[in-house]
Amino acid sequence: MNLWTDSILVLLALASLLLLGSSRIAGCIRIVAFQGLLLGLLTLTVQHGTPSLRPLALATAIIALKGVAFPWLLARVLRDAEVRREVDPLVSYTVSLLIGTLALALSLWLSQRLPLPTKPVASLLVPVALFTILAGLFVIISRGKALTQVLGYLVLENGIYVFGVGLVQGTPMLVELGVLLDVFVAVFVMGIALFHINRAFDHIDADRLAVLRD
Amino acid sequence: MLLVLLAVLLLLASGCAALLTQRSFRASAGCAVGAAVLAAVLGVIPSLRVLCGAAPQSLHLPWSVPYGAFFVEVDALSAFFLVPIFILSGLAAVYGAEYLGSYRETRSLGPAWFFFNLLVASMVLVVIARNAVLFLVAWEVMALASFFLVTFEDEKESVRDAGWVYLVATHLGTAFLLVLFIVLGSTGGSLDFDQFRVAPSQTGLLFVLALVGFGAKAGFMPLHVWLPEAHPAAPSHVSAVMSGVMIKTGIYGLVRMLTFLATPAAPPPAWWGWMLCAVGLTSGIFGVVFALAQHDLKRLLAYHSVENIGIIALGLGVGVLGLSTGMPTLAALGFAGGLLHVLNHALFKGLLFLGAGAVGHAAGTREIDHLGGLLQRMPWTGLTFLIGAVAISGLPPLNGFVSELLIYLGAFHGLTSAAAATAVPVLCVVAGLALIGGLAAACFTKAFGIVFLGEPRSDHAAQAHEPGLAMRLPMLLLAASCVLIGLLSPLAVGALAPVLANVTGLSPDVVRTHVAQAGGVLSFVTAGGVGLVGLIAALAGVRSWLLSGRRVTTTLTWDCGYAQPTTRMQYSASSFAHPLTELFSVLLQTRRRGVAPAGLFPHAASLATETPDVCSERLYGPVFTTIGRGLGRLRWLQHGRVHFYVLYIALTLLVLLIWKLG
Amino acid sequence: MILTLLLLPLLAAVAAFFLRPDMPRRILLVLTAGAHAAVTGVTWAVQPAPTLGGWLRLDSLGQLFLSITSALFVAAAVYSAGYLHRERRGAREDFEEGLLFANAPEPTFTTCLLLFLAAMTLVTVSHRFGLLWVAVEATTLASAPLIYFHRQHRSLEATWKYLMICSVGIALALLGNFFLAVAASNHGGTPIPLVVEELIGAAPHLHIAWLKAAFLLFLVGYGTKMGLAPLHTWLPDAHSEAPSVVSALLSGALLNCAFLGILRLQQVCVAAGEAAFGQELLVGFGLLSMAVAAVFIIGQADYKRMLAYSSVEHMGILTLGVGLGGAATFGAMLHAVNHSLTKAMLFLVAGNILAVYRSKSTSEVRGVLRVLPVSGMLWVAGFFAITGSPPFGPFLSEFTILKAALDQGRHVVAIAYLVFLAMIFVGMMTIVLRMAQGVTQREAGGPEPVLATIPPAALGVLVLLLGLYIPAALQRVIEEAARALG
Amino acid sequence: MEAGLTFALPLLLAPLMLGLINRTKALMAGRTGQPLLQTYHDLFKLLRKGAAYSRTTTWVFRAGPTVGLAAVLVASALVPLGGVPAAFAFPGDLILFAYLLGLMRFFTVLAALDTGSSFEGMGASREVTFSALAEPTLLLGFAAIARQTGSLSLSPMYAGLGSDAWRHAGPALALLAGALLIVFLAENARIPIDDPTTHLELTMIHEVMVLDHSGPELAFILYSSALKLWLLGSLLVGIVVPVRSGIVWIDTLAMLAGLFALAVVTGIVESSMARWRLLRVPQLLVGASALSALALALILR
Repeated sequence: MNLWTDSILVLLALASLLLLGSSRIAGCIRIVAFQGLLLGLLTLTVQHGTPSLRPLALATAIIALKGVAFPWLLARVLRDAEVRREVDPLVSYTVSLLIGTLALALSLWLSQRLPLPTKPVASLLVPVALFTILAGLFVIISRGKALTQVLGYLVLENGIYVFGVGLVQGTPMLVELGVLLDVFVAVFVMGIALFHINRAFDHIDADRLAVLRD
Repeated sequence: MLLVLLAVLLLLASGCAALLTQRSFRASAGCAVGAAVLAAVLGVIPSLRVLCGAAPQSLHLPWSVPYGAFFVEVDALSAFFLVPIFILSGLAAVYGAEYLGSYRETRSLGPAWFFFNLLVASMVLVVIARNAVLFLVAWEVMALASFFLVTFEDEKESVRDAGWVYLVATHLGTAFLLVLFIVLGSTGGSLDFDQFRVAPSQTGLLFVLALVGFGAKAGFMPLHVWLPEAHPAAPSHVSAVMSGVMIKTGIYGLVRMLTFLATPAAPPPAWWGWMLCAVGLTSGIFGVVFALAQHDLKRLLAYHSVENIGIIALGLGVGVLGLSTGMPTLAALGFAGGLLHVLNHALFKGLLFLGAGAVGHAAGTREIDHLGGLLQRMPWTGLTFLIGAVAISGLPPLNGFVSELLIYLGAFHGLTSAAAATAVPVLCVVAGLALIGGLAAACFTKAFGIVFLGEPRSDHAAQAHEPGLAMRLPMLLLAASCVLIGLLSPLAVGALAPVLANVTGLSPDVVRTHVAQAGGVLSFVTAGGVGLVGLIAALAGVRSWLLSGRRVTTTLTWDCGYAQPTTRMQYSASSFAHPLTELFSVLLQTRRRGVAPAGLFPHAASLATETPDVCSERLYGPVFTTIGRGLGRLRWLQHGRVHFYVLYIALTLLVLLIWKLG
Repeated sequence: MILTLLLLPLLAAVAAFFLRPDMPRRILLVLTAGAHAAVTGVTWAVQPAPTLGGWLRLDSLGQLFLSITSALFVAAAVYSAGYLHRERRGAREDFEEGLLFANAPEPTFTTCLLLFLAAMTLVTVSHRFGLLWVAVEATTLASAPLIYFHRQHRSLEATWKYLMICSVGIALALLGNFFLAVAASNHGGTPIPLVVEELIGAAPHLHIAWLKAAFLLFLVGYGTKMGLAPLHTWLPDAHSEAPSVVSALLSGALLNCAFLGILRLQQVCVAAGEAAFGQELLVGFGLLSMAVAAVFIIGQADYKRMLAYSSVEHMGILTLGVGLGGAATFGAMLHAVNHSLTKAMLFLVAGNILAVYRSKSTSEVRGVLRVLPVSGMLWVAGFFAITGSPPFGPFLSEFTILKAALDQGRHVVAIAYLVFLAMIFVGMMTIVLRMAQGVTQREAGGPEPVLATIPPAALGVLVLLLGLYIPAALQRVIEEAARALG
Repeated sequence: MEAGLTFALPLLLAPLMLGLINRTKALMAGRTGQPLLQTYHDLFKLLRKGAAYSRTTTWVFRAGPTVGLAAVLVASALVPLGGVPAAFAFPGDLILFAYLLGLMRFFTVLAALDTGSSFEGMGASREVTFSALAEPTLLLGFAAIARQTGSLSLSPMYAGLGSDAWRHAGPALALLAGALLIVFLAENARIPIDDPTTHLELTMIHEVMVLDHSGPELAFILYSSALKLWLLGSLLVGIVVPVRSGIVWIDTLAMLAGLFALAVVTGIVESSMARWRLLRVPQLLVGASALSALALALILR
């Protein structure tokens, strides 16, 4: 199992890096969907001991939400608002990649600073999780379109998930489902907001929403 | 004790009643004024009993707020401040009943009465409170109530600005008091006054805190900036109360703190005395010099409040010097003079503000240069204003002279029998008092002479008329009390004995002996005063006997051959004060605007001068603008771009993680 | 009883969504609020039993915040009944951009309002950290549509920022939860359940490094929601653009709930002997928030934004108080009560002013005391209360905090605290008094609507009473809460 | 007995000093000049006359001279004649004295303003200016003497200014005498501060204030200014003439001689120098207070 886990983690990290580097929003959505898929698989692979029903259900739920529902929702918004690619991002893609690598280094350092009390399923787990989180934050910060920011938020969530799924055993079902539900509603509401923004402003450029200041 | 509390309750209740009945002018004014007068009667009785030697009474009830307790006490010091508070506010209320009548058409006066009674009640509480929280609450309520009274005519821009300055000043002052009381209470563990324990290392800091915090209310230079703004803005009966007794609560606080900080056991360091003398000199001289340069009668009076607060501070300074050098005579005389001046200033400054209000009420303007000849039109107001003017100039035989004499005596005593180190400050006190006295006389000859004498300088002034009885009676009573205290000064000083024992911490019989000595001196003064009055009467008799049956003609003023003297040719207030304002022009920074007469046959020429307060112009104004500009530079932080907002979050997180875990 | 508290607003929300006619819905809203408050009142008499295996319980800390929320919601419900009645149907002109806009459908508004209440109640009663997180996120989602009640550009922008920033923050808090779980994983043994009491009980076994990390994430995550500088950026936009009644709830109730999230973990830290770690951070954030608030209040051009920044300031005061610990914690808890009541009152009054003057610009509003006597009076009184002048409640709490700071010998902190308070006083005074006093062209427009003046007036009376007398029961609860925080 | 003497002498002899001054000036100018007793004659003439009042004026105008005379009369009961004690002596009487003169000035000025005439207003304005500057000098001088003699009452203070005081603090006393001389000239409206002889020039101070007074009131004013001259003079001479024999008539005679000498000196000063520009008068007065401050410094040392 451990090999699987590691490879999935590596793929996750690569996906995040790819996201930093890609300009086509549709591509970004696909990457995030792919990450959701990987996340679902991860929930299965990290389970040691007898495969029970619970992780299976959770995995399906995750894949259904992060792998299918969200991308579909965002794709619809994308279709309504005729934007194809992220024109002039605040940080150019090469620099983004550079910062991405820096973030990777930082997350490695942080994971050194935080020795796990118990041996983790995979040594890569903490750094990848942190890196994905940082990548998500960076996307939110550096991309102009509101849609891309939602994607960033999703990546951030994914990173946190990697962490949770990998390290936290025995979280009660109720809490996990509540968390999932919240994330779902959050993205849903954001989608609606995006829809309204698109209708009201005829654009979804977050950096042009700057009337309210001081 | 209970009577005083009853008075407070009565004031509060009547205030609310006035608010509820504000539909009818009569009803609200009626219950407010009635309650104020009744409360005055109720409150003065126990205060006088304490002053006459009755034991101080106190009341300690639990109060469910943090560190709070309803702990009140009427001791000699409190009683001494209670008397003027009750008397002056009672009289001012009567005066206000008629004075506010002119606004009855334009607005409802319920709030005015509510806040007036609230102000009086809070002043009483401030003076009797013995718990820091209670004191601070009363102190701030006092500030707020007076603020709303100051902004009574808030439709005027100037009034709003005055209110702004006043509120800022008093609030910043209170900040110092918060620290002061907390530090006082930290050692003893309780904020009750009788639990205060002062660590010797802290006394200096505490003294400075008290000087600043209470000085802001009392109007010490350079914390006085709110005074010349707020007093003219407020209705006159309010200005009388504010200037007469409210700013004295600052003095009360300072003296009360001295009872904790300076005892014969632990005498205060000499620099406290030096500091008080320095503050007194600055306030006194600056105050009177700025008063000289004013055109607005009430503004002039406000600056005189600064001056008189300075005189009081001089007295306290001499007293503190006496304590620090262990010279009881010096201490007794200094404190006696300062405290007696508190009472006197309450009387004559209240009187003068009421008079100024009557003038503004009758002539429709407070511009001194537009007035004149009012004595013929308002004889009673004129007479009382003259008495007040003589009293505030510290001239015998009225009460102002008595308190200044005591301070002089203390200073001279220190001068004759102290080491040179002590002699220097008291020497400055002597010189300063002399200069202040001379300038004050100059200023009030100007005020009275230009406003009430000569010919009217405007139609308003020509149509002025005597106010009704409700406004005249308080002025007459105050004038009478000025004369009485002047002539019966030994009694007044005798009543000070318990207060002095309370303040200086000297043993009562030591104090009594010194008070007796002072009383001896004052009996001579009284004799002189009586002799003076008698002589005046006799000479007046002689004069009329000489003139009886002789030819007494009335003509024009001798006009040096001009064909048509007009009232515009009279000497104006500005020109009267000009030589002195020229002398102090460095200080005053007077602005001149106008057209000088030019050519062989000059036509229209004009001159307008204004003397803004140098502190607010040169000190506070720049400071505030700089702070404002500096802060404005930081506003880009909230620029409206959501990316950067998230960036803030990320950076905060990273910084914390790296800082705390790195 | 706790379940009643939760289900009452939930069911009412469902009902309100399907209830078509307006009048019954508004009555339902008010009734629900009343019932909720009544049940909350009962909890003061009888301690409700923990449910769901100790996940839901009402300790004194929760009870304090629950009571604040419930009280505010009553005022808000009554106010909004009148408010929704006055709001014009259909498209109308936006007074700043002149564009046409309509309101969100009223059922949605009422439903979200009730869901908001349910979520906040859940925050106050849940002792399971995961559940707490779910509840806090739920408050965000329930309140977002409320902010977008007026469907015009600025409110949409505000909503977007609110969603984006708070979601990011809350996500970090979730990470914090996971960190906490790691800290509680108990060295291979059976992990300690993430319930406040359990963690406090097993505090010595916690993994300190991860606990600290978890605290940092909680601080940043819930701090974003709470509006601590520099994470406060969403707050002025949301508060200024939301309907005033919503702003009142956001500022008075929601921020406290977010604070509760931090406090819960602080309880655990205290038990684990790491109180100092959190406290110094809290002091730092408190002072920083006050400073930032001072910067933006002075010369603020929009009076609702001014109130929002003042909320930032007071959240700073709360954190400062808790950070100082000891008597200051008592002051902070008391201040939470005072601030909520006062700020809600101010926002409601601001709504009345906005309704008449149709402008949020401080330079265009003059003479409120003449045009709206009652609201004007409340406006000025509320200003004096919020800036900590006696005889109003906030004075006592701020005084307590100052005294604690000085008694602990934290002179720098005390001086900074006083300086910021003074700056904010001057800044707010300049704005509020200019608005209240003076003369204006518009003449007094008849008596003010009762439903618009009664709630703020009631709150104002409460604040005044709290400044003159603190009931024994409240004193007890606050003391217990303070003791729980060390 | 001697108390009565110190009180009675000024009442009788004060007008004589004015006569002396005028006579001296006349002689210096080579004229015969008016008789020594001219002032008495003027007084009686005025007392017998009627009065003319301006319509503008009020009772303040009529009260002015009366109050002024009363004040200066009371003041004259406080001033010792060198070693000979005054009628009344108590600690602090020096302050009462100074403030009684202040009271007199206050009402003179008000009376002047009551006429509404710009001349009198101008005079009043100058009067208050200069006196406000002269007052500190006077009190500082008193302070110096008090410090020197360790007493707070004029009579013992001057009794203590014997020849040995000169031996100890000669320079200080000399400075003091200089300061008091300036005060003397200023307060009594003499050259170089003021010119008592003419009434009409706008440069006048004291004399222009009484333009509108007539009859008995003018007599009051004349008499009280004479008394004032005597009193301030005796304060000055009391320092300069250190005769403290303890025998009343010797001391008295010495003082009288001193006073008349002072009158002569004043006359000589007036006829030998011109009135200073008004702008320089304040400098002179401030200089005077500097002198007395210096004297104090010497004594304190």
